Order: sequence, then C-alpha cells, then structure tokens
Amino acid sequence: MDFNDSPEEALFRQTCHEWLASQATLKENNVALSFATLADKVAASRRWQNMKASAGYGAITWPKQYGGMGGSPLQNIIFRQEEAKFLVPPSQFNVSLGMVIPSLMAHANEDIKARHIAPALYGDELWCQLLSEPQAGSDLGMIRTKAVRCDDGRDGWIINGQKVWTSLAQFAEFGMVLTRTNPDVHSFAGMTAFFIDMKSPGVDIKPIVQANGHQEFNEVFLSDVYVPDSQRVGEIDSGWLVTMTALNSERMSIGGLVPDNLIEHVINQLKSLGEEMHDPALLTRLNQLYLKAHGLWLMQCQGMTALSKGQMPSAGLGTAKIIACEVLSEYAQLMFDLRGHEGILSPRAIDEHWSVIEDLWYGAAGMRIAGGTDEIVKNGIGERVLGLPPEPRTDKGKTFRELTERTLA
Amino acid sequence: MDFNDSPEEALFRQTCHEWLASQATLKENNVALSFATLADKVAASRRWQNMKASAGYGAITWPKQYGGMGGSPLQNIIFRQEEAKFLVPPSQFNVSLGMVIPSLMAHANEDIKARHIAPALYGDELWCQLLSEPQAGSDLGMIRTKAVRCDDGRDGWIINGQKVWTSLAQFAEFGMVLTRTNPDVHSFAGMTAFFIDMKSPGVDIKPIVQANGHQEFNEVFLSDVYVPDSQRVGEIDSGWLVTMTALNSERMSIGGLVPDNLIEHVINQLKSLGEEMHDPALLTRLNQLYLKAHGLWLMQCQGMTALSKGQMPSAGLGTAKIIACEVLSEYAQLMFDLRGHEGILSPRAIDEHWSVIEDLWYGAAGMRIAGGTDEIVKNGIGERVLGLPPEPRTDKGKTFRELTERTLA
Amino acid sequence: MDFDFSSDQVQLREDLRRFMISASPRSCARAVIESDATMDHEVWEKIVEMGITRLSLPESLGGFGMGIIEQCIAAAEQGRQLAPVPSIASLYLAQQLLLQLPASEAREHYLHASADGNIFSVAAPIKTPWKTTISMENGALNGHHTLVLHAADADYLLVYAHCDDGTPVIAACEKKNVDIEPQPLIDASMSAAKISFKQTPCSVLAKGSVCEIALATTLNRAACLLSFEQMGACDAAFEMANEYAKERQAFGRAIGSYQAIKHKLVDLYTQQQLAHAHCLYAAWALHTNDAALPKAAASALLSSQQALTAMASENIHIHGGMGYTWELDCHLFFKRARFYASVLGNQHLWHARLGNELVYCDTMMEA
Amino acid sequence: MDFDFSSDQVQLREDLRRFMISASPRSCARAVIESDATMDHEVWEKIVEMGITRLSLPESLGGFGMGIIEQCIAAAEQGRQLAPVPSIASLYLAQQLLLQLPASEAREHYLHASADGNIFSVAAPIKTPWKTTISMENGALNGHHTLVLHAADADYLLVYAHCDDGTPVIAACEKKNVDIEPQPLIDASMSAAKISFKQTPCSVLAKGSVCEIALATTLNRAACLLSFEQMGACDAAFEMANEYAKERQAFGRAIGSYQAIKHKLVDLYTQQQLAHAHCLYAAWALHTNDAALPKAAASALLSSQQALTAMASENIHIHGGMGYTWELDCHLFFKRARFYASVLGNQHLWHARLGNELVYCDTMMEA
Repeated sequence: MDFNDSPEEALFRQTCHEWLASQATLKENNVALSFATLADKVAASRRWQNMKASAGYGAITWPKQYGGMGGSPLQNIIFRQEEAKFLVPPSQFNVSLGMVIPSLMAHANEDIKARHIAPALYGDELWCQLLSEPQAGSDLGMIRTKAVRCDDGRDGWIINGQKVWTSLAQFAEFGMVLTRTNPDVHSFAGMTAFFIDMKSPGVDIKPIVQANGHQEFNEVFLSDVYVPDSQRVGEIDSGWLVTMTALNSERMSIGGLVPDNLIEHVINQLKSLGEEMHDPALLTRLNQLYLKAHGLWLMQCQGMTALSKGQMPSAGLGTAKIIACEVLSEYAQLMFDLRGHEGILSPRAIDEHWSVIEDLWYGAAGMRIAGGTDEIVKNGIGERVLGLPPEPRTDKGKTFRELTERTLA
Repeated sequence: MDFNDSPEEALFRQTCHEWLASQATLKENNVALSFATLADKVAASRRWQNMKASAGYGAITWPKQYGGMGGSPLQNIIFRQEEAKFLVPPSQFNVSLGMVIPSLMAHANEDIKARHIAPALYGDELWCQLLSEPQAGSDLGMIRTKAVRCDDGRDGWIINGQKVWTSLAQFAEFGMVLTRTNPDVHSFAGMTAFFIDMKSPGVDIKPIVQANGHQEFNEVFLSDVYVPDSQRVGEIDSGWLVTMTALNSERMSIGGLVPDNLIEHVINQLKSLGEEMHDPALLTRLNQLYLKAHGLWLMQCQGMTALSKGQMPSAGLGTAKIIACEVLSEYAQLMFDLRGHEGILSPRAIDEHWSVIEDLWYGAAGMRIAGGTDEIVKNGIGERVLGLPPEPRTDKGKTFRELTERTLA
Repeated sequence: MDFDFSSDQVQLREDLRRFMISASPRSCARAVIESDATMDHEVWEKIVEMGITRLSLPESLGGFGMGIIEQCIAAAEQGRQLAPVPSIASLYLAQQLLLQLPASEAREHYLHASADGNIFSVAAPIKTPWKTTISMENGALNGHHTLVLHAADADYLLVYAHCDDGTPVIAACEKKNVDIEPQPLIDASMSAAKISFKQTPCSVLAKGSVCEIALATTLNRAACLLSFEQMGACDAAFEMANEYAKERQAFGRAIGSYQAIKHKLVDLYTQQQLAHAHCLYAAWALHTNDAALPKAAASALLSSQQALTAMASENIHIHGGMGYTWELDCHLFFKRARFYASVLGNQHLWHARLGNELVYCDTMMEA
Repeated sequence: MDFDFSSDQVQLREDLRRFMISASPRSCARAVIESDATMDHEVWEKIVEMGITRLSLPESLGGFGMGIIEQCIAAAEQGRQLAPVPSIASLYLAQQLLLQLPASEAREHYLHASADGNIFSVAAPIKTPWKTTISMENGALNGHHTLVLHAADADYLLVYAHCDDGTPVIAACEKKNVDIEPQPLIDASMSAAKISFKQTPCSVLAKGSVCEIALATTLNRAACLLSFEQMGACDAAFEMANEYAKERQAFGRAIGSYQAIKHKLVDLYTQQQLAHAHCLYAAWALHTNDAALPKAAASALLSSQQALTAMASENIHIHGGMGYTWELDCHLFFKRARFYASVLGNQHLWHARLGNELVYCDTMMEA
C-alpha cells in the first residue's frame, strides 16, 4: 500500500510536468492567477486551451480520432493535478468539452462532428448547455421550451422558451438546447435536442447575479429562434438520450471539489490566537473538519487506486459531493469564527486569501444545489448503491400535458 | 410574566400537597421508591390508586359523574408535580385510565360503563390496550387480528391473532382489542373494538424481554378467544373511532418526559473531574444539553401558561417528544463519557443513580419508537402544524385484502 | 404560571409588524447593500417617529415608560425586515449602557437625545479583561478602536477609556471630532468603522469599577435584544422557505410533501421553538432583572444564533437555484446571520460564558 | 497510487469472514451476556487454531509472518461477529506491547506464548502522565489497578510499574498469583477486573523511558486495530438495518422507500465510507510505521467510533419495536458500541491527541 505513482503513472506525470513547465511558471503559495473580469478569464482560458490542444493535451480521455490523447481517466486526473501547480487560467471548457461535445460525438452525424469538434477542442468555439428552466430544476422532465416544425416551407424548427442557469452563455458560440416537441407522451419521451448559434436572432441572454455577486450563469430567452433541422442532434423525441450522455460524461469527479491546504489555513489562523489556540472546543472543530477533509482525500485516493488498476471507483465515492459541501461550509464558518469579533468584516476586503474563503462559503450553498441537489444525490445513492426501493412516482405514465395541466390547476 | 401559580392554582397545589403529605413522606434527594419485581410495583400502584380515588384524586380531569374531579388539565399537571415529590409508587394506570377507559366513556353503552369504570378508577381492575401487531406498528391500518361472528348460535365473536407491545398485559384484568372484521373495505374502515377478559381461554401472554432486560411489554396470542357481542365497543367496523379516542386521550404530555436535575447531575460529575472540568469541549456539551433540556422546560411552561389561561398549548409543543429523546440520549452519553475509561463499567452495578442513567440511555432509544416514531411525529407536525402537503398514499382507496395480498406477493 | 407575552404585548407585536413591513420592506436592506450607504435614514426616521427609540425609557427621560419586553418585541420585528438601521449600536448597546450608569445631568441629556432618535455608537471591548488603547486625560480622548458598530452613522459615541492611572471611565463625545474610517462588512446593510481620537473633547459619565460592571451588564442585555432580532429574521426566513416548499413542484408534487424537505423544516421548526423559549426566558430575566440574566442572555444568544444560521442556509437550499440568485432575499438572511454570529462575539465566547454560569451558579430552579 | 487492500488481502478477508461467521455467530456474544461467563473459550480456541493470534508475528517468533494489515482485516471480521473474545487485551494491546519492547529471551518466550493463543492482559495507564500505584521491587509486584481488560481470562499479565526510585518498568507475571475482582461491564460480552498484587513474582521485560515510549506506541497501534474492529461491527449493523428497510412495509410500501429512512441510511453510509478511509490510512501508517501514525490512529478511532455510535442507535430505530427487543441483535451492537467508546479512553482524550498532532505537526502531506 502506498500513495506513490506506478512507474507508468510517474512517467506520464513527468511528461506532463515538463510540458507544463515549458509553457508556464509554477504557482507560489498556491496563489492562482486573477482576472479583472470574467471576459478576461474566458479569453485567457481559450488561449490556454488552444495551446493544450496543439500539444495534444486538449482532451486527455477523448479518442485520438477526435484530437484527444486516448488516455485513461487516471491520466486525466494526473494531468489536472500537475496543471493545478502552474499559473494557468482555470478552464472554462468543462461544460463545453466535458459534457456537450461528448454528446455530439455519440449522437450527431458525421457532418456536424467534422465541422464542430476541432474548433471546440482548440478553444475557438465555446459551447454551453441550455438545459434547466425555471420550472424544471431537479426534474428535467418538466422542460417547457417548445420546438415546432416550420410551417413556412423551411426545413427547420421554431424554438420558444426560457432557459436558466446556463453557464457562460454570454461567451459561448454555440448552445445545445433541450426542447419539448411532443407534449402528449410521457414527459421524458417527447423532447428533442438541437444546437443553436448563440448569435441567432431571438436569443436574448441575461446574466444572473448570484448571491455572491458573481455573474457566471445566465437566463437565456428564446423567442421564435429558427434552427435548421440539420442542427438537430439525435432522433426527434429522443433528446433525453442526448442529455443523458452529456450528464454522464461529466468527468470522474475525483479531486477538485475542495481546495488543498484547508487544514493548514485553519491551523495558521489558530496559531495567530496565542493561548486560545489550545482551546479544546476549537481543536474539536478543527478535528471534525480534518476528519471530513482528509477522509474525502483518502476516499479519492481509493478511487484513483481503482482507476489505476483499471477498475471503476467504488460507488461510495458518490457521497464525495455531499462531504465536500460540508467541508467547505464548516471551513468557512470556522475561519470566520476564528476572527472573533472581526468576523463581521467583509472577507473580500481583507485579502485574496479571505476572498477565496468567502467564495467557498457561498459556493458550498450553491454546490448543494447545482448538478443534483443533496436530496437527488441521496436518492441516487440510496437506490443505486444501497438498493433501497424508489419512492412511488405520482407522475408515472402521465403525459407532459397531463402533468402540467395538473400543476397549473 | 412570572413562573408562579395564580392564586387559584396555588390553593389547589397546597390542597394537593397537604393531602399527599397526610398519606406519604417526601422524597429525599429525588430518590424514588424501588421494587423487587414489576409485580410488586403493580400491586403497590393498585393500592395507591385506590387511596387516590377514595380521596377524589383518582382522575383529576374525568367528569364527576364517573368519579373524577372534573378538574382542568393544568390541575392534573399540578397534582402530578406535587405527587412526584412524594415517595409513592409510580402509576401503572396511564394506559388503563388515560387511554382505555376514556374510550369506553365515549363509545360503550351504559351497562358497560356502570360495571367497569369504577373498578378501574379504584385500581381494582387494570386495563390494557391490545393494539400493535408484528406487521402493524406505525401503520395500524395493517391490523390482521380477525374477529368473526360465531356460527354456533352464540351471540358473540371468535378472535384470532397476535398482538405485541401490550403494556402490563400480564397483570391486566381486561384488555381492549382492535380486530379486523371486514377485509373488503378500506383498511381503517373494517375494524371493530371489543374488550376481553384477559383470563379468557385462548389468551396466551408472553412477556417481551426488552433490550434493557426489562419485561413490561408483552406479546399476546389470541387463539379462538370467544367474546360476547355485549363486549363490543362502538359499532361494527367502527373500531378505529374507538382507538382514535384512546390515542387522543393520552393526557397532555406537559412534563414527565425528562427527569428533573439532569443538568445538576452533569455539573456534579464535571466537578468531580478536578481541573478537567474547565475543558471548553466538555462545557460545550454541557451547554448544548442545557439548551435543549432547559428549553424544553420553558416550552412546557409556555404550554402550562396557555392551559392556565384556558387556551390550548401551542402546536409547537408537539416537538417535545423529539427534543426529550435527544436530551435523554445526549445526557446518558455525556455522563458515560465523563467517567473516562471507567465508562465501560455497567452503570447498573455502580448505584441506583447510575442505574437510572442506564435506563434513560435505553429508554431514549425506545421513546423514539413508542407512541409514534420520530418519523410519524415529524410527518404530523409537518402536515398539521406547518401545513405541508402529505405524501402520496399508495394504499389510498385500497381494501385491506388488496393491500395484504400485494404485500405478501 | 404566566410565562408568555401578555395580550397587550401580542397586540403591540401585531401593530409593530404591520408598521415595520411598511416602514422597512426588505428592499430597503437590499438597497443599502447595493449602494454606498451605511444605513437607511428614512427607515430610521420612521422608527423614531413610531417611538421605538423611546419605547422602554421612563417617561422622566422622554420615554414611553413601556417595559423592556416591549423593546424585545420591537427588536424581533426589526429582525424580520432585516431593517438597515443602527439599533444594535444605538438601542441595544448605547441606550442600555446609559441606563446602567449612575444618574447625572449628562446621562439624562444623552438619554433624552437617544429617545429623540440621535444615533449612538459604543467604543468598548466585548469581553474581559476590559482592554482598551484609548486614554482619557483632561477631558480629552486619545487612541483608537478597530471596530465600532455604526460609528459612521452616529451622532454621539460612548467610549470606554482608561485614565493615566488605569482607572476606567465611560465618556461621551460628539462624532464630529472623531476620525472615522469605515470598514466593509460581510453584510453591507450594516456598518462599522475604525475610529481614532486625537485630543477629542469628551464628557465623563462614569468612573471606576462601575464602568466595568455597567459594560458587563450591557453586553448581557444587548445579547437578549439581539437574540430577539435574530429570531425575527429566523421566523421570516422560515416562513419564506415553508411557503416555497408548499408551492414548488418537482416530479409531480410539492417539494414540501417529500420527507427530506418536510422533516428538514420540522427540525428547523423545533430548533426555532427552543430558541423562542430561551428568548422569552431572557425577556423575563431582563424584565425582572433576575440573577439568571447572564445565563439567560447566553442561552438566548446561542440558541437563536444556531437557529438562524441553520435556517438561513437551508432557506437557500430549499429555494434551489432560485435561492442562489441575487434577486431573491435568501442571501440577505445568509449574510445577516453571519453578521449576527460575530457582532457581539462568537459562539465560543458565549459558550464559555454559559458554561461558566452553569458550573458556578449553584442554585438551579429547574431541569 | 496504490491505496487499498491487495487482492490477496481481499481474499483473506473473504476467508476470515466465512470463518468468523461459522466460528462465532452472534449467538455466541449473546450467550456470554446471558451467562456468568467472561468470554467464549471455544470461539477463542477456534481463533487460535485459525492462526489469528500468530497472523502478523514474524516466523521466528512462532508467527505466520503476514503483515499488520492482515491483522487489521482479522480485527474487522471479529467486530462483525461481536466475537466475545479477549482480542483487544491480548492481541491489540499485549501482543503489540511485547513487540515494542527490547529483544530479550523473556520477550521471545511471551511472544511465542501469545502466538500459541495464551491470553494476556495489560495493566497500564492509558494516558500521560503515566501514573501507577503498582510498585516493583526485588522481582515482586505490589499495588493494584482498578480496571484491567480481560484480566479474569488472562494467562499472563503485562504490568506497568514503578521502581522505588520512580523508574518505570514493564514486567510480566502469571495470573495465578494475582488477586482478580471482576467488574460488571456495560457490555457483558466483554470483561474487565480490578486486580491487586501482593508480592507477586514477576519478570522484568523493560526498564526506563523505553517503557513509556512503548506504551504510547502501543496505544496508537491498538487504537488502529480497535478501529477496524469497530468498523466491522458498524458494517454488520448497517447491513442489518439496510436489509430490514428493504423488507419492512408501512403504509403500503417498504420503509426504505421513504426519504426519512433512505436519507438516514445514506448519511450513515457516508459516515461509514469516511471512517473506512481513515482506517485504511491507519493500516498504511501501521504497515509503514509512518510518522503520521498518531494522527492516523486518532482519526481512525474517532471516525469509526462516531460511525458505530450513530449506526448502533439508528439500527435499533430503523427496526422499530422489534429493534428494542432482546430477541434481535440490535442491542448487542448498541452495548458494544458504548463499550468501544470508552475502552481506550473517550472521544475527548482522542480529540486532544488529534488536535495536538494537527497543530504541532508541521508537515502535512495533503488537504
């Protein structure tokens, strides 16, 4: 048992490290690059993605035929671990390359793939995913955005509706949109996927101001947006399959949930308190945080061990997101408390380090919702890992029309 | 705002106290009477109930026509508070007089009431409630004990089935039994209530050994037990009404959930630790326990204030049972932990005081289940107090037969 | 047994609720956050006009002569609306501190000013040992205090200082002679500043050990009032979440019908009921000036802080994605909860106080 | 990255599981509780026969020469069955203590005896300062120890004592010369006793500061092994509750389909996964004798104790009324969990150790 790379892993890590070192400088004290605006950050990320793609590191796990490296999930993790050591722009391509393009690969025709995959890989074209709606959050079966066949002779569709929580829509060239094409079948059976040019007439993008003041997500209003049938992905009324591929393609979430050095930061802050640092009540909070944070890291090591052996990580790793939210929230609360009365000061106004803590504090609240709420995650683990029976579904066998009429009634 | 009795309440309290003082001696250091066996405890409780009934204190809230005092719920609480100060046997009549006889009062005919109420009040006859079954715990609609009309000319019924968790069945003279009389209607609609002589042929009582080794509850097997139709209570197939009356008659549970002096005991134990008593981690646990225990006491004072003003206590008091379970469990755990390494010793073997703590430790686990599990209580508060919608019922509109066939399938 | 608000007090609460909803809708707190303002002066004026600043002061000092319990009720209603006004500094701390000081003409003057709605700040330590870098000599203050609540909004400051020989004093000065450096806060609907004195003229209100006794009592009294303010916010957030859970549909039914949400709300409700009971006890202790005040204050503060912290976080969660937007009010509660959790010292400070009271206070009235 | 059991170790676990289920069904633990017995000698004989007492000892000392990780696996399987045997005293404490002592003929002799299945108890303090009332002089012990695990079952005792001049020693003696007064335990499937020495002949195994270093190391090593035993019990209780939740019906469906029960089980599962990860880390630290051992031991002990305590309590709850009967095994887990929670010192002792390690141990390998 050890925490070391196998010889092959070590070699791959070294190769990655050397290439990265030839392109960028190492971080100092774990301080990341900062950007004046989100637009700057996206532009920098496009350039860096281009450099990576040119060197073959643009998409570690993609097949070589699409410009990927054909690497393993573990190699992907190793590259990301090494990348995190360097002063490079944080990737804005997680949705684009990690979710949308893999669903294109699986469901789009050769023409679309030939035209779109490479520009996406090289960061020239950013994709967003137009999925959630105000009335369809956890329950994507309630999507109301409608696509209807043109009746004016054009071979295309007219899309109307409202999407929400679309990441980076304001910067994206293209968007994959899930629409309702048949309300008279079961709610997941009557949806169709298209991709649209985000500059199309009728596309109106409004950034959402989040609780923390950031504006990474958007509302996207679609008003009589025309899309040619050639931009349909997959069969008519089979859009849910396309979306499922995207959701399942989210790369193995091992690591990346919780920043490094959390515990070190708490200890440093504790030490600044003088005598009070020995307070067993404070140490107990430190310990409880450590048990979760270090335990999560160890669970991720177990997952990587499985990948290293060519196995799937244990299903228990599905709990990682829940643990991570608790870690972030408890970390921020503890750090604020360690400031005593000065805990009322705006962390953002203190320094970059405290600004990150404030972001994590909000972030933990957001992370409990995004990408499957705590409740949805727990249902999933309870049913798929523990084998507990599902809840009775009152919407079972009902058509979308029946369900929405009932909801409105 | 004050914690004092009103003049009327003070007078009533004084009257109770004086009568109690004429019958029994005050407790010292809160130490209660102990009994060699449960049988001894029941026998002593019968004698004490008889004395109380003779003096008019047998049932404070019952109407005078039935031998009660016609008093208010608050007077009942005051009497119990005063009674708790004296060395008298703990009442074994809570089910008998608090649940079963009130349902007789509401649903039985005059003959039954004339024959049975007085002997019960005077402690000569103890009643038990034959309700839960192995397959019907939280869900009493699943009761399978069957009563069928005699086909031999007798005007009565034959009962077959198994009851469980029947308190004091081994000592009771009579038992109220809920039976299934019609499986082809909705599960709560096809039940009928009878009372039986517990010495009837076919009644077999097996005490249940609890996790703590006590044997207060029983399994009761009913094999071809004959009961005359004159012992039916309420209409045929209306037994659920009778049971509801019994369940709703459980006296206002204000007080009595948590022993007094919990916090004092923790503090005394803390003080025995010497220097370590200043450990903020221990004090934080003490505080958290205090916030719940004292908070519960204060909530109960609010409830008594409402009663004192002739109002209903706030529905928020419904959370009292849940809080009490947490208090008892956390109290016992903390006390065990305060013994350090000696926490492995059997508390029972130390002294009477620690024996009570061990009982509370088990008791908290039992209390989370008995009289409505945590989950059932929370559903009730969520739906009735907070107005949240109920869960969809998959058993709605189904007959008992359909439900049980499906379960067995 | 008479442990609850009187019917007059319940009526007052209803009146104040209607008033505060109209005087300080939550859009006022939001507007202060979105602007450079440190408070909403219009809201404060209405509060003054309504008489909340004079509610519990005796008539001889320009007050209405109502009790401290009525002041608690007003605090809760301000909390419900997250009112962006300096009540913590001016009413819970300064006005209460003035009331603890020995009678004098100056004290009477400032209490009248407080009743009339002048804003006061307090520059004093929040825990023993009562340290300060501010010195008082020849009627002038020198030194600084790193964090004074609502100093930028204040007309007057009450200052805890040490004389040359170490004797503590409590002095009052006008804000105009003080150097104020505002500090950005985690909840920008509140304000605080670093302040410096340089030969600032002041009038001494008290001298000697009476100052420290007054400070300790004031902190406990302020904690009680703050607890009510916290519970007002907690109640409002609870109602917001509970209503949303009844309406929002997922998978064909209201999310509040799922046990995950329903039982979460019941757990929060339970915590809330316990905290309300402790607050009521604190109001009783304030009202009767009972020896249990320090214990009751710490209990009320800790239980209301725990209830609001949990509630503010779960209110976001129950609202799902919407809860995470700037548009909804959830984040206002989230930020305010965090502010309250530090403003009179953190949970560890109050746990130490409560533990101390429990272990060294021999007589307990009950469980 | 190779942070998991090897395939050989997984195979061993399966073999030991089959063996322990057959050698020590939970009815054995129940039988010891219901009788006056202090352990199940038949189960112990089978364990000895299976070689578990010699698993990790080097071949030169009569062992199988497998690693300490294999010993951890065996501990977990004993925990699953709540085996009523003296492994904590004899294997986790005594055998590990012997291994920490300097090589000597006596040490070799006792290690052989331990490998052969002789039962050892340890009479020593569990925390610093290493106090004792037992004195050693002229090869004889005097004094007493209030609580020695499995002393009544022991063939030999290892004793921490002080010489006249205060020098610590670790000595061994035969049980037959010791006065043993058994103490009833909260979990009667385990045993402990008060013991007294009166001129009891002994052989000295170590003298001087080496004794205290050995004790400290032994406590950490025992904590790791105990953590695995706790997790075995936790896993078994989890499986019991999870299976019941799938079967038991209420209101027309399995109780495990309700979110209240489903999410409770997921929360317990999450806690269990974290504790397993810490145990694995402890096994790694034992195996590599890494400097992180004290931290890993405290983490494993605390996390496994938290997981088992919650699990044992919720296992009763999920089983409803049945869970509260003597007939079902739920109460066996409940009692054992409470025993484990004190047997090597309570959570506060281990929190103090972990906090100390975190704050004073400068180099952290990760988050």
